[in-house]
Amino acid sequence: MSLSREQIAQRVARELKDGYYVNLGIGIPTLVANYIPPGIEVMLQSENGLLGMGPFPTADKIDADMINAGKQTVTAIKGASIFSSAESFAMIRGGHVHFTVLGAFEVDVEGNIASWMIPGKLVKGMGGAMDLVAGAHNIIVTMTHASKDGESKLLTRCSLPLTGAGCIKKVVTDLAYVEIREGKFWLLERAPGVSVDTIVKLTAGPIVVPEVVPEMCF
Amino acid sequence: MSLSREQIAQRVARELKDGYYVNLGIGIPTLVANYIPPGIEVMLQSENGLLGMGPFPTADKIDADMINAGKQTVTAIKGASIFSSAESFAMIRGGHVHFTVLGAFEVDVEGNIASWMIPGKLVKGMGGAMDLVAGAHNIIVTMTHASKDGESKLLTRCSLPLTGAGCIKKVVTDLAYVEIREGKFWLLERAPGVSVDTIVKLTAGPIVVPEVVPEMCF
Amino acid sequence: MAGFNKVVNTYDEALAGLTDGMTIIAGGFGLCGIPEGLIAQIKKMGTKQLTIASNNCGVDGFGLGILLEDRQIKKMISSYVGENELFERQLLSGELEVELTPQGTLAEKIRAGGAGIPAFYTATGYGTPVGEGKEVRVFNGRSYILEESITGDFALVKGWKADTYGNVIYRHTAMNFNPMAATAGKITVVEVEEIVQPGELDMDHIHTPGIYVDRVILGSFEKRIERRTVSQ
Amino acid sequence: MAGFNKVVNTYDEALAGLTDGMTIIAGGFGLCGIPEGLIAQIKKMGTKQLTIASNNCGVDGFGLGILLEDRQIKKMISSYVGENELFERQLLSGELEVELTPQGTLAEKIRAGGAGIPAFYTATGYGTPVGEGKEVRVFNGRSYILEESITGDFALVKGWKADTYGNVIYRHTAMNFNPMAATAGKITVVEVEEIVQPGELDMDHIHTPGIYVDRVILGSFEKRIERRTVSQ
Repeated sequence: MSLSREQIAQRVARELKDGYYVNLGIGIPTLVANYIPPGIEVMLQSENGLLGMGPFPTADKIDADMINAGKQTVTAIKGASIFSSAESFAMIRGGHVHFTVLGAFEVDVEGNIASWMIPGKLVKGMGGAMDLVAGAHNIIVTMTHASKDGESKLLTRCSLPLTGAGCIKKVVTDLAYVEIREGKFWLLERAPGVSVDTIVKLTAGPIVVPEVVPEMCF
Repeated sequence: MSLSREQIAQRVARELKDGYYVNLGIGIPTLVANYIPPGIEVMLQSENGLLGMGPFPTADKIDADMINAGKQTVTAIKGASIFSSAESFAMIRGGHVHFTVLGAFEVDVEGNIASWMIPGKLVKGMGGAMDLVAGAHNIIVTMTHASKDGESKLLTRCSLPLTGAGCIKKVVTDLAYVEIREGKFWLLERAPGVSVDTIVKLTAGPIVVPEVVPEMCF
Repeated sequence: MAGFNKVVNTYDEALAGLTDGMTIIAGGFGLCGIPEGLIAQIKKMGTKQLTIASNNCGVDGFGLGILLEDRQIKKMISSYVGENELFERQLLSGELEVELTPQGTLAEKIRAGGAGIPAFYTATGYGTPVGEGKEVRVFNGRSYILEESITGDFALVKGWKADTYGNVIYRHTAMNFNPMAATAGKITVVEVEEIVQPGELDMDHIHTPGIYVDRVILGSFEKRIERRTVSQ
Repeated sequence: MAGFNKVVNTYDEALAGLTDGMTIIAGGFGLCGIPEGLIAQIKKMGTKQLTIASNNCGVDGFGLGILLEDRQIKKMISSYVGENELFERQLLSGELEVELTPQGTLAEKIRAGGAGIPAFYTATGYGTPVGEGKEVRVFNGRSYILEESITGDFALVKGWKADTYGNVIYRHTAMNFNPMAATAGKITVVEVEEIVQPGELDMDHIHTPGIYVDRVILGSFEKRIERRTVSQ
C-alpha cells in the first residue's frame, strides 16, 4: 500500500531532532507539524518572518497581521520572534535552519530538484523555494514516486527547469525513503506492502537496492 | 587672521539646512554641532548606531551603554533611534545621510582625500571614514590650509594613501572656503583679513580666483 | 519651517511627484502589511507604465491587483504572482511583464539597494532559469550567481505606528518586506495606523529609523485576510 | 532533554570547544557592549593563535586588550586599533598582524557571513590601500570593490537580556556590532545582564532571534567608560 499524505508526513517527522529549527513547505510538508515525535521540541520558521509558529488560531483570535508563508492565519508560540523578510532569508540562506521539507515535481541523482515551473503552463513563481533549497543543509523532499500515468519522478536528470542544483539528499515518496549518494538513488525503506520491484520499476534514475530494505511501520 | 577651530566649525555650520541628517567626524567637525543656525533643525548620526545624538550627559546621567563614535558618553534626543553597525553603515553607504563633515591631512583637485595613514607612522585605522566619504553626497572637509612649515594641504595629487577617491567637493580651511570643480580649486571665500595672495601661495594645486572673493563674517 | 516633521495630511501630498514610468517598491506579503490607501491613491491618480517590485501582486479587486484593472502596471518584480485572474490574463496577452525573483533574493536586492551595495553573490538560483545570463563565481568550492540591487523612485510602506519624525514600528508578520522597502525609495512614504509624538516609541526598538522616511500618512485599513484558517 | 534551552551555567561550558588557531567574531565598539566575562574566560583558558574580528581591540588591561598580555591573538580584523601600548608594541615587533577594514565594510562582511552571502560590492575603499588587490567593477558608472564575507568558529556577543531560547535584546549603543556577530559564529555565545523566560520579550522587538544563538550565560559587567564626557 502506498503511503497516504499523512503517512509521508509522519515518516518525515521521524527525522526531526530535539532543538531543530524547521521550515515546512506548503502541502504535505505542512502536515509534518502534526507528527512531531513525543519528547522532542522543534521550532517552526515561516519565511515571511516568523520563528516559533504555533497552531492556527481559534476564530476569536484571528489576526490579519499574523500569517504564515502560505498566507494562512496562524499564531505564535511563547518565545517566538518576528523579523523582516531580509532577516528571514538571512537565516535560511545562511544555513541556520536545521531542517527543511519541500514538495517537488522531480528530483534526480545529482541532487537537482524541479518544483516550480512547468513549461507551457502559467508560472506563478518560486516564492522562497529556491532560497530554501540553496540554504538548507538538511532537506527532505516529499512527493509521489510517480505520476498517475506511472511516470517516475526520480530521474537521472530532471526534465523540468530546476529550483536548485545539487542540493537534495533525501526523498520520502508514497512508496519509499530514498537517499541520493554518489550519483545514485539508495533505497533505504519501503512503504508497507510495497515491493522492492515496484519501487525499482517506478524509479527512472539508477537505484541501489541493499540486501535488506526495511518496511516502514506506522 | 586665520580662522580658529571654532570659526571653521561656525563657517561649516552655515551650510546646514533644515531637516538635514548630519554626521560629524572627530575634532573640528564635532564643534559644528555648537553652531547650528537658529531656526533650523538637524539631526546628528553617530556611526556606532545612534540617530538623534544629544549633548553630553550631566555627571548623574552618564550611561556606559550610551556613547558616540568618538567613544564619548552622550545622550539621545526625543525621537532618536538606535541600530546595529550594519544598519548604521547601510544608512551611510546608501547615501541617506545628507551632510558629512570630516577632517583630513590632504585633499586634491580630483576630489581625493587622505586622512588616515602616514607611512612610517603607526596606523591606527580608518574607522568609519572610508565609508563616510564613499557614501555621502555632500561632504565638507575641515583642515588647516597648510602645515606649520607652510606646506600646502590642497594639492594637485594627494601624496598620502587615500581615504577615498573623487568624493570631495568642498573644503573649509583656516584660510578659505574652497570648492573642487573641473579639476581645480575654486576660491569662494577667504578668512577675515587673509589676502587672496596668501591663499594662492599656500595652495599647491591649481586654484581659480574669481574677481570678487568675499571675506567671511563672524 | 518643517524640521523633521514628515506627516502629510492628504494622499495627494503623500504621492506627489509619482509619474508615469516610475519604479515603485512596495512592502507586503500577500495581503498582509500592504499600504492599502497608497495603492488606492495610485489607482485614483491613474499613473501608468509602472514597474513595481513587490513580493506579490494582490488579488482581484484588492491590494496591487486593483492597479491591473486600468493596466497601470507594466512590470512586476515578484517571487509569486497570479493569485488573480486579471494578472494571468494580462500576462498571457503580453500586456504585463513579470521578472520572477526568489523571495530571499528579492528581499536582499531591496536591502542592498537601500544600503548602497550595488550587487552581491548568492547561491540561490544557481543552475536554474533564474541564474541564466548571470555571472557565476566560485567561493570556497561552491557556485554563486551575481545579483544586482533594486531601488525605487518611490517606496510604499505599511507601518503600524510612526512618530512624526518618521520612525516606524511594524506589527507581527505585517513587517515582512516593509523595512527593506523603506530604505530603497528615493521618496519613501509610510502609511500607518497611528501617529505618535517623538519619544513615544522606544528608541532601542525602532524598526525603521526616520532617516529613511520622507512622508508619513495616517491610513485606515481593511486588512483583508487571504486564507482564513482556524483551529477548532 | 534540552529542547531550546540555551542557558549554560559556567564560563567553561560557554566556551567549550574553543581551541588554538580558531577565528572569533566579537561584538562591541570601543569598550561599549563587549562580552567581558567571555573575554576573561579566553584569558583563563590561555587559547592561542586566535584571529579576532572585532571593531577594536580594547585598551591596556581591559576588553580584548587583556588577550595581548599572554600573546593569545595572532591577528585582528578591525577598523581602529592601537588605543593600547601593548598593541602597538606587538604590532611593531611583528608578533601581531592587523587587517584594517573600514568600519562599515567590517559590519557588512560579518552580516554577509551570517546571511550566506559570500561576497558583495562596495564603493568604500575604492582607490585606497583597502582596495588594492581586490576586484574592481563598475555599476552605473561608479567603481566598486569586491569584499568577501567573514564567519567565525565562535561569535562572542554581549546582550542586555536574553530569554532561555536565546532571543536577545540589546541596550542603547551597546548594540553596535553584536547583532551581526551573533549571526556569524558556528557557535554563538551570548553573555547577558539578565535571563528571562520565553514570552517575556516582545516578539516584535527581538534584536537577535534565538536561531542564531547556541549558548546564553548570565554575566556581570564592569562596563568601563573609555571617554567620560560630561556637560555642565
